[in-house]
Amino acid sequence: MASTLTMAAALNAALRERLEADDKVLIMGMDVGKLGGVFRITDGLQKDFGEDRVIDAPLGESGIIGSAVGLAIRGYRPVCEIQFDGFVYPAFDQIVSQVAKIHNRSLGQVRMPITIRIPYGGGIGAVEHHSESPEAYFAHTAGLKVVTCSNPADAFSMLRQSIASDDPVVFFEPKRRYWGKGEVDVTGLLADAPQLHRARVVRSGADATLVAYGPMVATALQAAKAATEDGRDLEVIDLRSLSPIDTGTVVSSVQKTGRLVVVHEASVTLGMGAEIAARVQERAFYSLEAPVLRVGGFDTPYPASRVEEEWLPDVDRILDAVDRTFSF
Amino acid sequence: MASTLTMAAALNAALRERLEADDKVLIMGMDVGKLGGVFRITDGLQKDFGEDRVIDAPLGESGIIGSAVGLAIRGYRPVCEIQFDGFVYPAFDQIVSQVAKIHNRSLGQVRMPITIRIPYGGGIGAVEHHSESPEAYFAHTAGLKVVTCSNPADAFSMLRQSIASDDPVVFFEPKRRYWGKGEVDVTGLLADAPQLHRARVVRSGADATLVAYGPMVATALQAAKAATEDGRDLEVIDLRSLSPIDTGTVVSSVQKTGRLVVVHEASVTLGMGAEIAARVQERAFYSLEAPVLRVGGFDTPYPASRVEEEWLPDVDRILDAVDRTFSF
Amino acid sequence: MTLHGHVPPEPDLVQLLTPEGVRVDHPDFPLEITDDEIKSLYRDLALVRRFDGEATALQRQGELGLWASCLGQEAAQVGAGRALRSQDMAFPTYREHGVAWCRDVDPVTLLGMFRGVSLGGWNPNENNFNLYTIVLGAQTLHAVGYAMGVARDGAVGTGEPERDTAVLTFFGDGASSQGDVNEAFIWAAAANLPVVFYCQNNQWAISEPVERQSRVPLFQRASGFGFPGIRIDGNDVLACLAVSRVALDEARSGQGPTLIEAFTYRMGAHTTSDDPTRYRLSEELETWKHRDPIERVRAYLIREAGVAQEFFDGIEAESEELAIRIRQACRALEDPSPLSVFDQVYVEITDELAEQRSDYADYLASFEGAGR
Amino acid sequence: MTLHGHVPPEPDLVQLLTPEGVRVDHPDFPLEITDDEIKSLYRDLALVRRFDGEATALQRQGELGLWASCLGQEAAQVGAGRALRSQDMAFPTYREHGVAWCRDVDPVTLLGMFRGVSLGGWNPNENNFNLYTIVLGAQTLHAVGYAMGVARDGAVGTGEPERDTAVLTFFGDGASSQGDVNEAFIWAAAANLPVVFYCQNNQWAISEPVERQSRVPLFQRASGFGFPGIRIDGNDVLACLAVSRVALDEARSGQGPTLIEAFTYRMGAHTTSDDPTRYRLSEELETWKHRDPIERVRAYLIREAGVAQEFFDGIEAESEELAIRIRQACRALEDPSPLSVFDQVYVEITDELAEQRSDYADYLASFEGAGR
Ligand SMILES: Cc1ncc(C[n+]2csc(CCOP(=O)(O)OP(=O)(O)O)c2C)c(N)n1
Ligand SMILES: Cc1ncc(C[n+]2csc(CCOP(=O)(O)OP(=O)(O)O)c2C)c(N)n1
Ligand SMILES: [Mg+2]
Ligand SMILES: [Mg+2]
Repeated sequence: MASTLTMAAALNAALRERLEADDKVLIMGMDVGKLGGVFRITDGLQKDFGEDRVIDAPLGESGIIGSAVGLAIRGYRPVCEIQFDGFVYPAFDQIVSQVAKIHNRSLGQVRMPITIRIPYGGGIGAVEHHSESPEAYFAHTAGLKVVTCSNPADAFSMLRQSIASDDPVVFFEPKRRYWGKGEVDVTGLLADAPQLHRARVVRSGADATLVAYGPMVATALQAAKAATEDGRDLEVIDLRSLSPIDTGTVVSSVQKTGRLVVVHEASVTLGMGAEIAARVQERAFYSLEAPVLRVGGFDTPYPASRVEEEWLPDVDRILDAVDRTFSF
Repeated sequence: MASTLTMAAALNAALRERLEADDKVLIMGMDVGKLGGVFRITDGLQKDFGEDRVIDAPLGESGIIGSAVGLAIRGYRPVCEIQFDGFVYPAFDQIVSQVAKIHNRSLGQVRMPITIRIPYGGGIGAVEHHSESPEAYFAHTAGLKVVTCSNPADAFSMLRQSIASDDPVVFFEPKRRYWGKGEVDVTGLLADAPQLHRARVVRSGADATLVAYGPMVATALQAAKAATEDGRDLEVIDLRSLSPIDTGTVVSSVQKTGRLVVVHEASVTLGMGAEIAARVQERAFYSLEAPVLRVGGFDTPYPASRVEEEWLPDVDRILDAVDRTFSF
Repeated sequence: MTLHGHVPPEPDLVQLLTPEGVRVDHPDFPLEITDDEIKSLYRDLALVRRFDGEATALQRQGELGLWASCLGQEAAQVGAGRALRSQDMAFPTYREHGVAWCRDVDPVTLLGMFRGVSLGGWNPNENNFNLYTIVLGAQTLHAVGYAMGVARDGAVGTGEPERDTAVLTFFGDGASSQGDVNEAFIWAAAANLPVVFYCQNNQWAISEPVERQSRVPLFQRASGFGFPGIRIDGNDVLACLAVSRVALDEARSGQGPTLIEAFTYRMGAHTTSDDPTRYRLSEELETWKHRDPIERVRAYLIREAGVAQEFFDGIEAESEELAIRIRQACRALEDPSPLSVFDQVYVEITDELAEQRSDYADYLASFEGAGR
Repeated sequence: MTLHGHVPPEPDLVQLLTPEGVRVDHPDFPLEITDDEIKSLYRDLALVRRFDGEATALQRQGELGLWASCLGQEAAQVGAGRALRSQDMAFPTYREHGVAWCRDVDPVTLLGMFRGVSLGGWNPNENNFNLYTIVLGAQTLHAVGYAMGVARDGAVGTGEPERDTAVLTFFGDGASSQGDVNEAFIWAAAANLPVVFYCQNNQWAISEPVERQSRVPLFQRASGFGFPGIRIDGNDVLACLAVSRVALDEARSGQGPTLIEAFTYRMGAHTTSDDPTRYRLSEELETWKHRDPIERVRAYLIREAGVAQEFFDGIEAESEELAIRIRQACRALEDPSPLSVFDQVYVEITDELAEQRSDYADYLASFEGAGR
């Protein structure tokens, strides 16, 4: 049964569904209780599931992730909220050296079914540390899975799948898309959802491929639409999973179109675009009619908000890159 | 005046020279005092410069880097030692959100001349967390500079330059090469040293290019030597600077050879090789006769030491990749 | 014995001016202060409140992206701020507008950060007031490092009033749970550094009451690390001033760190993005209104010091002028140019960043005349 | 008043067995224990020391990459380990071989980690003994989380001895400076969790004496966070047992966390890679030899309990057997296969990792017969 929901409501519905389905699921983070989180993603959950399942944590990110590890050893399935992208770093050690590695360290005898939700990305006029895109740090870390949604339906199904996953998942939520609406089948079975780690062709096209994820999917689609005015038919792929990467879907597209532009908000250097470019040039070497181009944040700290619109990739910058791939 | 020194001794000499040259230079870290560090890189320095210039810190990495930030604001030039690669993560927040960003946050009014020395890499038969290669995390972080040395002469000059730099530098030391010897001009002027952020062609060749850095330069050179038996003449580049990257030197080489293999110990996905591949395919698209290939650690946690030799790139795996580039 | 039998005594709350505006003496913290000085403190408090209120208004008008109001915490901030000597260094969070005021940082500069024209943009060493630090607790370690530098510079315990230097660092009740704050305690204690840790316990960390962080008063933490902690009435500017002075003096003279817990209340929302009605009762606010930090000084000045209405009118007029000035100046703040994002990432721009800059400049130029 | 005037009293050190082997009573911690039970503790201590010594020898012989000896800390570990009930969970560092022993973890499994055939490889839930954690302090937060689970499972304060569960976590004097340990204190106190924090203060963190971390005794930290802390003679297995029992009991019954500081000494090097002659005086070791944790139990058993030589000979023989067994088993530990590195990274291998695995398998196969 499909309803029209905002992404925020879809995420909330997914959390609710998981809390109901599995009493080992716990939610923890700063302000996730009465307040329902600063973005209201956990709205109403503490009221309905109690203070020991929706836990307002003391104010330490390392504590949140470190105690999630202990809960996982005890058989729980914690869903941790990091309030904003730029505040995940105090927990970096626990994520990289513990969450990502304990299953391996135990030779598979302990599982770390921890979901780490991180609202990320910019474009909301915020102060420092509230607009970053740290996904590449996690995608470079073996042992973690990293995913991100671009629309309410995926938000709902991917978050449920992440919580149900026996591996740790870093779940990036594109905060500037929280209030966008879409159709969500809130009664859908978990098993029927598209596979968590598969990319999706969200617009098929013949002339060039755009790969985007999270907040940039909508922008890429707009660019594709605008490109039709120039007579260009762009294929748009929503990557969805950043680790593992569904390289096959991207490569197939490039084999068809011969041209690829990767778009993300994170700084270009060593961003996801680097990895995708490296893989595609390796696997589709003879299909490429132009080099893979990247459109991303510049290699600077995320700037003051009054200049963020210029810093962030937008339709024009994407189209400029598309133009450039056609000039090769 | 050149002397033959181990890399460890060269680093020690560089620290000594900087402590002598500038009384704002301080050394801080765990066990850097009487013990001289677990690798003896700071051997004898506390004795000669005193406990307030060579500081045995309480056991918190965040404390070490966080207090270095305060010292920098007060006009000091701290050189921080992180005991092993895998222990830098508790300081990740201070490095990424403070060290890297304060100069920018202040619109250039405060400088962060902090050097963070990190012994890194594997091959020494160590237990977990003692063999990692976390350089890509830092190279992806705008505001930091990241360098690594492969030989004693560079160790000496690059560490001096890093300490003298007004920007923060993460200085990666290839621990398994600490005891390798080389000629070092310990009386050389800082100003005469090769530029810190320039790569170096360490072997020139015509048929294919190997790019390596830190511990893998020696391995790449061995591979190049072995390749001559197959009649292949490989150019080897020591990247030296991981941020910024001297793309020009790599591209020029590829324009000549048409083939490129990048080698590092870090996991391949989103490792330095990804960025180099992405840049090279963009800038030398028509020169490439084969895709850029990457040889690195697998996308797994660094393994138990009894299997590390298999996990780490070695001459055979490099030659295998070279073979593959010739089969395109 | 049971290990858990011991019940700690209820803490004292150092108070020198009651909510009713009555001066009381504290045996341990005598404060010699003239009525003129109290008038000057009143002026600080009133102007800070006005400036803060104006900032909130500017946010509502869309001129700022966000504002973190210090409403209710003016005394805690002005008391501490006025206890500093010019050579002392302060390390604020994101809410110490009252301290910034005491350090002569132009309010408009602060507004620039919340407007989004910069990420801070002032020079910490100009007024000895560090940049605002948003990541909770990080600045306490910066304060520790700075204090290490002070100690190494020989600027502690010389007895020279212009030379001996203390460092004052702020953090909230919530931030006290961050590892960094605790590491800062450890470093400061182990090396006996001249740092005063100033915790404004405003009862709330966004929606979380202080009980989520601790079951005992926060000032008590210090004793565990081996240095003194004390709780003061954070709505009493005289207590804040008096105790901060003692702590800073002791730091300057080489006696090491202190933790001051200023017991106060966040009378407004966490920030302009927050809606406190979701998590706290309005009665709580009512209770605290009776302890307003400014009213009690006003009451004292009127009732005990016989200050005439003209004085208050004067302050009112000055507030009005201040508000007008900052409103205008805020609106006039220019947006940074798109290309400025490449500046000051490094002391000298790297080749690769210079290339990005120039590519982007070309790109921007391509729209010129193209009617973008 | 000066803030810095207060001098804390010297701490008590709970002791029930003197270095000379004389039983003493402590008013607060009576311990009812039979001589047979003390003999059993002696056996633990002796076998742990032998196993630990054998591991050091194996490292010297090149069979292990590294060994972190617990020499001198056997009483601190066995006392705590034997206070655990089977349902309790222990979170060790990398040095708690004596606790592992008490939890029936095969010493050979531990050796496997130091040999480098695995990164740990045991199942924490099998013996309720977590994997060794090398990153300092990280495990204290895991203990806190586990204790949150215990509390949620209703396994606290029911009064059922088989059900009520406590969590015991270890860390060193050096690790006490890590932010994580302090966050663990905060969480445990705020939620009144059934965790006992057990700090083995062995006086050294590699080359740094404990004074680099704190100017006051470490047990004192707890009071700042609002729970009890106590210092015990860590070389006295009876004191360690008695106080751990009380603390664990109080945790199980819902009275919340405790910090135990076991005052002991690292009699050997930090690890086999370390050379303590560079930083500490041999006299120090001599002093501590007089406080040896095993000698005093032996002296007690001989002098006060009249235990005959045969008992000690029996233990000696058992030690010898143990040493032979683990030596042989250690040498027989097989190296992991190169392809095993891809296993257990994820619960189910990802497509991309499966591809790396198969490419690597092909690569390895290409050498077969090629006489590599
Ligand atoms: C490391 C980190 N995590 C989360 C946040 C988001 N955040 C901003 S303010 C705040 C509450 C802080 O409360 P407190 O320390 O009591 O200070 P107050 O805002 O009450 O002045 C939180 C959680 C942050 N800024 N930094
Ligand atoms: C986060 C981190 N930093 C550094 C290290 C390196 N290291 C290993 S043991 C050790 C000293 C620990 O001392 P202490 O906590 O007293 O324990 P002990 O070794 O004495 O048992 C250090 C610095 C580490 N393991 N983890
Ligand atoms: Mg607060
Ligand atoms: Mg120790």
